[in-house]
Amino acid sequence: MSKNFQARVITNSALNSKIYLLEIAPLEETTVPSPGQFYMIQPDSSFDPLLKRPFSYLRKKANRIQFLYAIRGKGTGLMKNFPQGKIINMTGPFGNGYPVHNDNRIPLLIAGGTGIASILSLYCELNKKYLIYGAKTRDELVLIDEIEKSGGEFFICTNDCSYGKKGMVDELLRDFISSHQDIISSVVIYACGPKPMLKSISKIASENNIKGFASLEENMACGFGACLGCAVKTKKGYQRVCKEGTVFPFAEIVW
Amino acid sequence: MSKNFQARVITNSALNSKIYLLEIAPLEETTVPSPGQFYMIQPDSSFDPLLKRPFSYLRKKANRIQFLYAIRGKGTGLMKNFPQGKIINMTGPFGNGYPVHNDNRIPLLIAGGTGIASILSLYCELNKKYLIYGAKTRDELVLIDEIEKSGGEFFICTNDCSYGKKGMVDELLRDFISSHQDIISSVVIYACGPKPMLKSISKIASENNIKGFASLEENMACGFGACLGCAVKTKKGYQRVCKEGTVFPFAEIVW
Amino acid sequence: MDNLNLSVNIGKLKLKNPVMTASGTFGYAREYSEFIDLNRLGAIVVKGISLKPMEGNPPPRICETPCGMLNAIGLQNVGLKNFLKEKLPFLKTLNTKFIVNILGNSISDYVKLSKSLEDSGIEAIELNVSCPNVKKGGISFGTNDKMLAKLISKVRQSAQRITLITKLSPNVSNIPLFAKIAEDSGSDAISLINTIPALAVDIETWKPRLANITGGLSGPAIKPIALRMVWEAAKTVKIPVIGIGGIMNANDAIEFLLAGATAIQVGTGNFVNPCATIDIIDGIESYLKRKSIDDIKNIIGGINGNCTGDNSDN
Amino acid sequence: MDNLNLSVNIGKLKLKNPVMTASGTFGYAREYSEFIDLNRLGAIVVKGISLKPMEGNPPPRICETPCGMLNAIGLQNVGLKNFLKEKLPFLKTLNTKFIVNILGNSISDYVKLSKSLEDSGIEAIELNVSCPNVKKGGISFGTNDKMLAKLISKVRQSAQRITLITKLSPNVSNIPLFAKIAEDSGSDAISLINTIPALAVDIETWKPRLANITGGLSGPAIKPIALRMVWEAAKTVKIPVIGIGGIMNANDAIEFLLAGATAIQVGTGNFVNPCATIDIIDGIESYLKRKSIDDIKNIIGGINGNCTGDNSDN
Ligand SMILES: Cc1cc2nc3c(=O)[nH]c(=O)nc-3n(C[C@H](O)[C@H](O)[C@H](O)COP(=O)(O)OP(=O)(O)OC[C@H]3O[C@@H](n4cnc5c(N)ncnc54)[C@H](O)[C@@H]3O)c2cc1C
Ligand SMILES: Cc1cc2nc3c(=O)[nH]c(=O)nc-3n(C[C@H](O)[C@H](O)[C@H](O)COP(=O)(O)OP(=O)(O)OC[C@H]3O[C@@H](n4cnc5c(N)ncnc54)[C@H](O)[C@@H]3O)c2cc1C
Ligand SMILES: Cc1cc2nc3c(=O)[nH]c(=O)nc-3n(C[C@H](O)[C@H](O)[C@H](O)COP(=O)(O)O)c2cc1C
Ligand SMILES: Cc1cc2nc3c(=O)[nH]c(=O)nc-3n(C[C@H](O)[C@H](O)[C@H](O)COP(=O)(O)O)c2cc1C
Ligand code: FES
Ligand code: FES
Repeated sequence: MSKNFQARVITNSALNSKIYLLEIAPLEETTVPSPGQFYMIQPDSSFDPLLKRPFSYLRKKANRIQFLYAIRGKGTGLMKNFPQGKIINMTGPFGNGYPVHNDNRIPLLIAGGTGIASILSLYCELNKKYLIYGAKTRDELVLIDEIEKSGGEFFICTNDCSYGKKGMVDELLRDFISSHQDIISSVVIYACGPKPMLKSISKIASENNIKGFASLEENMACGFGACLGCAVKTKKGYQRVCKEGTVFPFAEIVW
Repeated sequence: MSKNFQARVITNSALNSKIYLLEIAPLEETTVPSPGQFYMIQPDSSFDPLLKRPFSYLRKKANRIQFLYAIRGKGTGLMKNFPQGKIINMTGPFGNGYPVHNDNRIPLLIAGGTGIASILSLYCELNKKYLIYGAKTRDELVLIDEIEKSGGEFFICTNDCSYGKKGMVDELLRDFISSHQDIISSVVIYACGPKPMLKSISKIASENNIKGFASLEENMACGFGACLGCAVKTKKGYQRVCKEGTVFPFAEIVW
Repeated sequence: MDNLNLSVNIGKLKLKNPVMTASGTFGYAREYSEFIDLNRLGAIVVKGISLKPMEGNPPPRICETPCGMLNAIGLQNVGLKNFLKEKLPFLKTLNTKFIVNILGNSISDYVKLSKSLEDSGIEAIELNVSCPNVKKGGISFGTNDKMLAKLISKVRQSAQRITLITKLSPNVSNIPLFAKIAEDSGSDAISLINTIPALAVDIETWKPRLANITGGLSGPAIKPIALRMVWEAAKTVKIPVIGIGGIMNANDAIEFLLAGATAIQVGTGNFVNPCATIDIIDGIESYLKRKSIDDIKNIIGGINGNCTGDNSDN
Repeated sequence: MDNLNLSVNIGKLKLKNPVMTASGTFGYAREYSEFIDLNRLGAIVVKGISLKPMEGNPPPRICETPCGMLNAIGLQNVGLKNFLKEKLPFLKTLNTKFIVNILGNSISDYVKLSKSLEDSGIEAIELNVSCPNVKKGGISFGTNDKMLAKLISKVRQSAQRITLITKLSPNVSNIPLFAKIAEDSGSDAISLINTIPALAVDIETWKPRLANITGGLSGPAIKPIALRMVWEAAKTVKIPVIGIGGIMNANDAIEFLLAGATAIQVGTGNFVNPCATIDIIDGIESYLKRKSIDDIKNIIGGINGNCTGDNSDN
């Protein structure tokens, strides 16, 4: 069940010049989120900015939720000044989350940029797993330690070659497909990142007959299905990213 | 000369549950203010609240300016959270300030509520002087120590009798007039406080043939004469509180 | 002060309190059932319904502006038939009034909708007249006096028992004129304002921030405009006026009541705080208690001095 | 990129850059001389001038609203004669263009004002048409198509050399209609928008927050509405459009230019930051440099794709 609740800021610290880690403790009992779900966070109590902002949760611990956020505009610019102890307004958890299959399919997770938050929420909960993770520069890669500790096999790239392989995640995906032909028919992809990246991955997946899911983003006013603002085109007509999504099968999305 | 400048918050501390003392250091050279002048302070960098708020300066020290402010609404509600070191936007100093006479007139200063800020900016600079200061309760009286050290003779009252005499400053003014008949013809009043108080004082003064000046308040958008928003009715027509005022002779004001 | 009376009447509808939800911001109510007790609401206005389902506009459909937001949802809705089948049953389980907002592109669309709804036992409808009349070159019904009069009269004729609320467009020079037309043509109440047409531009991509180019502005930014229009309308007509526009909290709601609104609707405020309506009901109660006023009717129109509330302690 | 061209033409006026000040927010310019180098401005529009001095409205005249402010200054001004004697000499010392905003309650007021100003060698006037026509029962010139056409034609006839800017009222359903009327009646340019009539209520005192009851809403709150109207107007007319409404910084100004404005005016922004105009000029320059655009004209109307700027690196 989703809730409208207040939370206390436990920590809010910069991982690098652009990306912050926020840990909050809800002041009341809230539903435990499942991988891929998100919350709406109010950056300020004034009406400018007005709307809450959507953020995937990264990790959940006993009555604690962690987020990873990049500084973009007004809202995130204010969030980075959240002092420890501040009481903030939130709603959530929202979204359908990643569908997890209790069979022998092998999950391949793909994250671009801050998409890593959503992807890691799933990664931590899986056993056998692969991860492809890309960012523009080494500076924008985060939580590498965490990924290393998580036990899966992972591949990292940066556009400028400052860490891992040079290039984009879709190149790594092609490499992965060629080098894992033995298992590829069991692989199911979960991807989160910028739209062009998701589009390209879904194309490669379909060429190789791999099933997969993408977590989409759209401007959101409510987060819980009321405003119809977050619609995306799918083969079933417009669907709400916040309600029928955020996670859609590749095959359903009209890019 | 007035300026648009940035300043660093040096201290911002509560004197009681409602009234705060703010000390700032301009980041550039600014004009030294004269008693009764005010500054416009921006509470927040968002557009809500939008306008800067006017505050009389309380004290000036080497490249430091102090203000006294009461928490009223949105703007002052945000100001109380100014952390030390924060850079804020300001303009000023503005207003005509209190006219000070280099003759043998005897200044009687009268302050109600946060009007004490403006009045103290003058009080500190005078030699022979009297002060009448009133507030609703003891809790809302501030800087009594400071007043004691300043060397003048002073009278304090609270509406609820929790400190000093019981009653309003206008009663103290009547008492003062009866008990100082010897000097009363040399007295000139400077008053700052709520409008009903100023009106009542100006009436008493006129009945007793005492000259005086009141520092007025009006809603302000600019503070420097451009918007014509702060007009008050005077015998010379509408005048701008921020430019022709804030200080007007009692006899000029149309109450 | 124990029997505080918050109830108000809108046409034949008796509301337990004046706090309603604004069409298009409350889905079909179920979306909010996780957050609030829907039965506490004065009334629920559901997302605008057209004869046939409408798929809406391509994304992006919304964006934020200073103290407001733009939307160009494109009137996406399930259509009359699905509404009656899929949404109505849930609404009927609630112990509160609901009002069906309707829209069309011709007078006959509106007539058919209101007739069907009346026949289905719906107690009240709200006409969204900010829609283009396709037959008349796409001019909005709500900005043309003659078209508006004809539209409302025809709807009134075909659905005589239903409580008929006309939702005025803010996009006119002369609100009193349109308020009067709504009254004279047979509306039981008017509601205002709908969103104000607006634009936002992305200076990096040189594209409008909405795929539809323009959208409707809502939220606190429009509150002073809405208040002025509500005040003008309430001075002009005798039927109840429902105030809408930027209501985020109880203080905002009270401003509208004082300006002459008999009830209010909360729109964008629901997105920012899904419990906004309940907070507003509670806040109005506290305000009345603090002011020792025992009937909400005593504050309605208070700024004109034509209310009977004891306001002397201010 | 060393010779960045920011200059634009409004009628016969050649402005060094498109950044002007909005009438009523910049006094008679001297008020800002402590803060900025007035000579850097594209143009200064002074506080509206009437034939006779006007004393204005009683206080309170202004109050704040979400992301905006209301004003009911009541058109207080020194009148034509004092303007020419006391204010004009200072304006003439400046190395920038200035435009005299004028207002009246009858066509003959406007005609007399424009003729006198032309005779005094003033290069440009801006007609504030949001004033009531007292002869026609107080209907605003700016919301009545026939009255507006007549007003502008008469002014044009009596002052043929002056650059004539008509400042449109936002209080109409159909901006393109009024833009076209302004063009067809002889305006050299149009500017928009003026403030939007609005209301705010003090819920403690039950009084309107302004003594005048209603006031004009300005500031960031109205920016999306203004942008939409500027875009609609610019698509409709060939004469230059001057964008006004909630411009606080360079990004806001660029939004208006992209929507089709040839120049912009800064109003409320000057109160919040008296150096706003200069910051905007600097900000536009940086933007053009960053985008490798060497002429401001290449971004005007950019959202319609009818500009020639190299926009490919986005
Ligand atoms: C379901 C979902 C989950 C998300 N999870 C994360 C996350 O875990 N970490 C993270 O850093 N970001 C995440 N985002 C993106 C995040 O919501 C935006 O970066 C944030 O809202 C920007 O707010 P702002 O006020 O700083 O930017 P604004 O000032 O509002 O805008 C700055 C820029 O960001 C874009 N933007 C604004 N709002 C949104 C929005 N709601 N969605 C997408 N883009 C937007 C604007 O188009 C603009 O270009 C998520 C978005 C969605 C929809
Ligand atoms: C020349 C001048 C000097 C002042 N000096 C001081 C001072 O030294 N210390 C101090 O505590 N206060 C002073 N004030 C009053 C102070 O400016 C207001 O209390 C402040 O602007 C309130 O801001 P807010 O955002 O908290 O309140 P808002 O949310 O804006 O409003 C809350 C209440 O305060 C009133 N108010 C709002 N703005 C003003 C304003 N500009 N002037 C007067 N009342 C207003 C409103 O009517 C409302 O009732 C001064 C005012 C003026 C005009
Ligand atoms: C996302 C969204 C969708 C809306 N859909 C409708 C609608 O279908 N029918 C209608 O009459 N009004 C619709 N409106 C207008 C609102 O009902 C309301 O009149 C307007 O938003 C102003 O109120 P607010 O400022 O409280 O949001 C919609 C508004 C929003 C923000
Ligand atoms: C205090 C104030 C006074 C104004 N006086 C005038 C005026 O005399 N004539 C006029 O045409 N517009 C006047 N305006 C309107 C502005 O010129 C401008 O059109 C409007 O404020 C919108 O721009 P903004 O949002 O940048 O302020 C005034 C606006 C304000 C805020
Ligand atoms: S964000 Fe409102 S419906 Fe999805
Ligand atoms: S505050 Fe603008 S003129 Fe005084």
